[in-house]
Amino acid sequence: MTNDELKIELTTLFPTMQIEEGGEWLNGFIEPLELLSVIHELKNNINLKFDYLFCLTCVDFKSHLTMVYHLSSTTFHHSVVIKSKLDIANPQIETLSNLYRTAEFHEREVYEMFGVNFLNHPDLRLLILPDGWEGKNPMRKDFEDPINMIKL
Amino acid sequence: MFIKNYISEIVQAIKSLLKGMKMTGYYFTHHKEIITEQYPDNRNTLQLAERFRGEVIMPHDENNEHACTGCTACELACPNGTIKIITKHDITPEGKKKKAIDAFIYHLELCTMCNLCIEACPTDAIKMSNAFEHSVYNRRDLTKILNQPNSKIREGIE
Amino acid sequence: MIQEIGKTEQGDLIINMGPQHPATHGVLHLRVTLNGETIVKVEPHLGYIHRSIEKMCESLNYRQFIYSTSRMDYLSAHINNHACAMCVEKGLQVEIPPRAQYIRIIMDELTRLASHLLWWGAMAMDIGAFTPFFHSFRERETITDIMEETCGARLTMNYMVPGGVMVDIHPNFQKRVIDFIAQYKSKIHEYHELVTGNTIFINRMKGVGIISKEDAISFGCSGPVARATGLSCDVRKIFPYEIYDQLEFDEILETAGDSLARYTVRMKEMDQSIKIIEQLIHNIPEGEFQAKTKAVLKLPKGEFYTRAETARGEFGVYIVSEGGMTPYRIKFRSPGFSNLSALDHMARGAKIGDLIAMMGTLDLVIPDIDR
Amino acid sequence: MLSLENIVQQFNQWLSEHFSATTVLWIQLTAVVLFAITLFALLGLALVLMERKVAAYMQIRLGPNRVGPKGMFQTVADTVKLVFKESLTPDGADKFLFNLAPFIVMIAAMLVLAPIAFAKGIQIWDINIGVLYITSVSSIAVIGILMAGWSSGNKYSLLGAMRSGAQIVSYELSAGLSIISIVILTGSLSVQDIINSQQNGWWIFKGHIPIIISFVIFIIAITAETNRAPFDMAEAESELTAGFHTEYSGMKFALFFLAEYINIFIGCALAVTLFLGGWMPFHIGTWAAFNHIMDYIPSSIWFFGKTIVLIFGLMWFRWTFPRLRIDQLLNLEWKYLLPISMVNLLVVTLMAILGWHF
Repeated sequence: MTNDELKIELTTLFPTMQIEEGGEWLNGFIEPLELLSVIHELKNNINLKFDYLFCLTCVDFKSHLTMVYHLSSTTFHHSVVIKSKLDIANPQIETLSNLYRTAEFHEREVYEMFGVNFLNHPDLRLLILPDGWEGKNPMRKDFEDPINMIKL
Repeated sequence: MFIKNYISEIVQAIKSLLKGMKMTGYYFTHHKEIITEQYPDNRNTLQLAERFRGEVIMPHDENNEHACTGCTACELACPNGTIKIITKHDITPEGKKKKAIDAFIYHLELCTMCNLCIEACPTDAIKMSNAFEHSVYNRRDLTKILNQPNSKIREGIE
Repeated sequence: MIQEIGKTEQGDLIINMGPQHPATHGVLHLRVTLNGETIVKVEPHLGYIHRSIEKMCESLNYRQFIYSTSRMDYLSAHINNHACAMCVEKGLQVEIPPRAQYIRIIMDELTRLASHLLWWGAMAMDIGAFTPFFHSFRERETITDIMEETCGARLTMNYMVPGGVMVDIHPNFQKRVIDFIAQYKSKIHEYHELVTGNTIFINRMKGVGIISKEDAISFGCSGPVARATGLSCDVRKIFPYEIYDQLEFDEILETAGDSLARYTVRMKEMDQSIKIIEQLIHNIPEGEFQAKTKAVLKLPKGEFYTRAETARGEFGVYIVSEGGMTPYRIKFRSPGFSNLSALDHMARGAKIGDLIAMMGTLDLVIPDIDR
Repeated sequence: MLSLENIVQQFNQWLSEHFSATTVLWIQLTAVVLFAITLFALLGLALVLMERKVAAYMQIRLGPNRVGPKGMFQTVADTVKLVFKESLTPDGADKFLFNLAPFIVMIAAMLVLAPIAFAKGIQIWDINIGVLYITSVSSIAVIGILMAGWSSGNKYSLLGAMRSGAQIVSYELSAGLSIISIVILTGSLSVQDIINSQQNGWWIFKGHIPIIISFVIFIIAITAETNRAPFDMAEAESELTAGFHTEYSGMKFALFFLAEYINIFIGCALAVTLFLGGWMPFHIGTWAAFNHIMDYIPSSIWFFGKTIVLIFGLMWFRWTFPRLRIDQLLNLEWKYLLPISMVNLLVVTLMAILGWHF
């Protein structure tokens, strides 16, 4: 499906979704609370079949965090980007690990790097950071580590 | 039927094992195929690729002159802060002030041989050398000053 | 977590495989729960060589950050650099000269070959055969020599730059690649004699670490791991980049989804890489090897994503640009990370020896997982 | 002719002429102990070097070539290094058993040397149940391995030891059955008798196909019993780091290492004794001249030569094949080797009763 057809399909399915064009793929902005229902529909809709979550990440825009989900379909080979803005003070969002099992690892990475709390995640522990890590989340823009700075 | 399968299975298995043994046996008897390079012994005959990136050097000609203008393009291009250029102001015979390098400091211990500084250099003052035996006993020895003492910039390079 | 070694409540034995273990190829740490020799659970613990390359890249400009991606999946260094360069080019909207495209693809395929050759040796070593390692390194050495001659480095080349390649190919390049193809063709049958046909090997691999197509999709597997399940996911075919759409090669698909299928896919992929190189090496077009770009690259505000097929699977680069000289946020989607997440699912109920075979055929490169 | 047999006899004669019977016994015992230890050390050094060279050539590399001419003294240098290395005992280990284990493995290997005939008339102890003695004493080694694995307090060691136990116990069966097929044909358990019965031809030639089958099974079984690849389950360095000797270092590790090679030597020596005529020279039927030339080669060279050839075979296996999985290893024994050797034993028995062999 081309981007234009996708846009029509998405606007009919999700009237609340704000769709942004311009890039290679469509960007759909949704509220964090809608995430699970939207993605569930995207995955199971017979015309869309977005069954392959190939990238899950988070971007820190200082005022807010944005969760970015890159979805593609292994049958139709079309892709879409779903984004959701999170509150920076208390970021939390529903987990996708029930729909895509790869999300389990990626969400653990985002959890420790950005401090996003994934609700109903089966095993939300530190994955990369050492056990007993205290302090800020390293990938946030305000993270500073004066101790391990390399000096010349 | 069962017995036949059982036996043919064993025969096939043994055949496949013998095939592998034939190959290792071939290499055991054919010592010409040995590819070991006896490194420290063959140092004199060692052929390194001419483009091999070992470390950054600054070639000087016979008049102890180099081509570095001190423009710091390499310093900006380096992703690791490997290069540090300290400039001074020379006074030319005509009495004009001219910028020149005082010290071209190169931290080999930080260098990843990415070649970006060489690409950035507008005057081809630095290049990569083939030297690869960099081990020293003291880490400080890896910090090098590339311009030779009392060296000057070559005439005509701006 | 690491402290509570010993036994579980059910009396199962917990062993820590790694971070220093011969079969984990680096510093992967697997916390394996065992019932006798049978695996109950595998929990990967990562981060032993996490360098936070994504964070580092936020302070490097668009020319500089590419070198650091060689240090992620160091066996596919060219392809990682290629993906990054393509992503920057997408942002700059630069046309790359055809000569650069040809060189890039030849280099990519040589890298893939080198990576698969190393995998072949290391996988054989994991399951107890030592000799294949040295035999595969003989061929890999030829490739690294070719790389050294043209790129100046053997492993972390930093050869792809935005706009093309850093330097033109060495005059000997074509001849040496053609020689290598001949060498490869004369030696590959030995690989099959030594390992592929071996009955012990087949028994070790067949039916081990099965993953279904549905699970492969769900786990986000890519590369040979996914293609072994029958999932068509070769980025070179589905989302062709550079001139891959003009080339003739097959996407190798197997259906069994076990370790043997993954092995077969990789072995056949090597032949396909040779086929691709053969199509290109004789007719590299003359011309520029690098498009003209500005000295300081600035990407327009926006988001750019490119994917490339590395030896391990789909590698993605996601750049968020705010219009400055450096990326605002960069994310590398590494194939190993997703493939590793399927390990627990594959390994349950298998033996310790099987776990080693699975890790061998997943072809994990730890810096790629840890980034 | 100056042969080892004459030297030993003359030495014995000289001893009994000059000393009392008790002193002679003591001197003989000392000589035997010295002989055993020297043989041990020499074999260990030579076999380790041989293994490394064989491996190197199969892997298209040179192998050790720095210490001494062509790297001949590499193993000597390694031994010196191992002797001076600190022997660590882990805190969590059962210290007594941990330190005892290498010696048990070593002593078991040493004891087995006793009934082996190294050359014509050179045998430390001509016991009349020699073959039975070898099989029974060599299985003591598994106790040492289990001890090492258990007392290390390391889970990898424990797994390795348990694997080793299961493996050696299983493969003992088919090794035993292969030995019995020869015992049936010769009617004796004595090593001397078995070798003498091959005066007119080695069993592998005289015994038709059934004996060839038992020979192959026996070789597979000794590969498994000595824990060598493709059956190196107990060590399996890519799975269990180093198996039962993970925690050992220095000379204690060297003892395990040495014992492994001595066990290989003993296994191959036994195979040579049973199937390849021990120290008997190679004879072809009625070719008198050829046979006469063969007789000129000293019997000790015949024995060691044949053993080295078999050892080379084991090394060839090791550097060619991948490792089996533990359940496949036991399947191979219980589903293939054991049934085959049982049927084979029946055939051999029939053959012996009907006198079909030469």
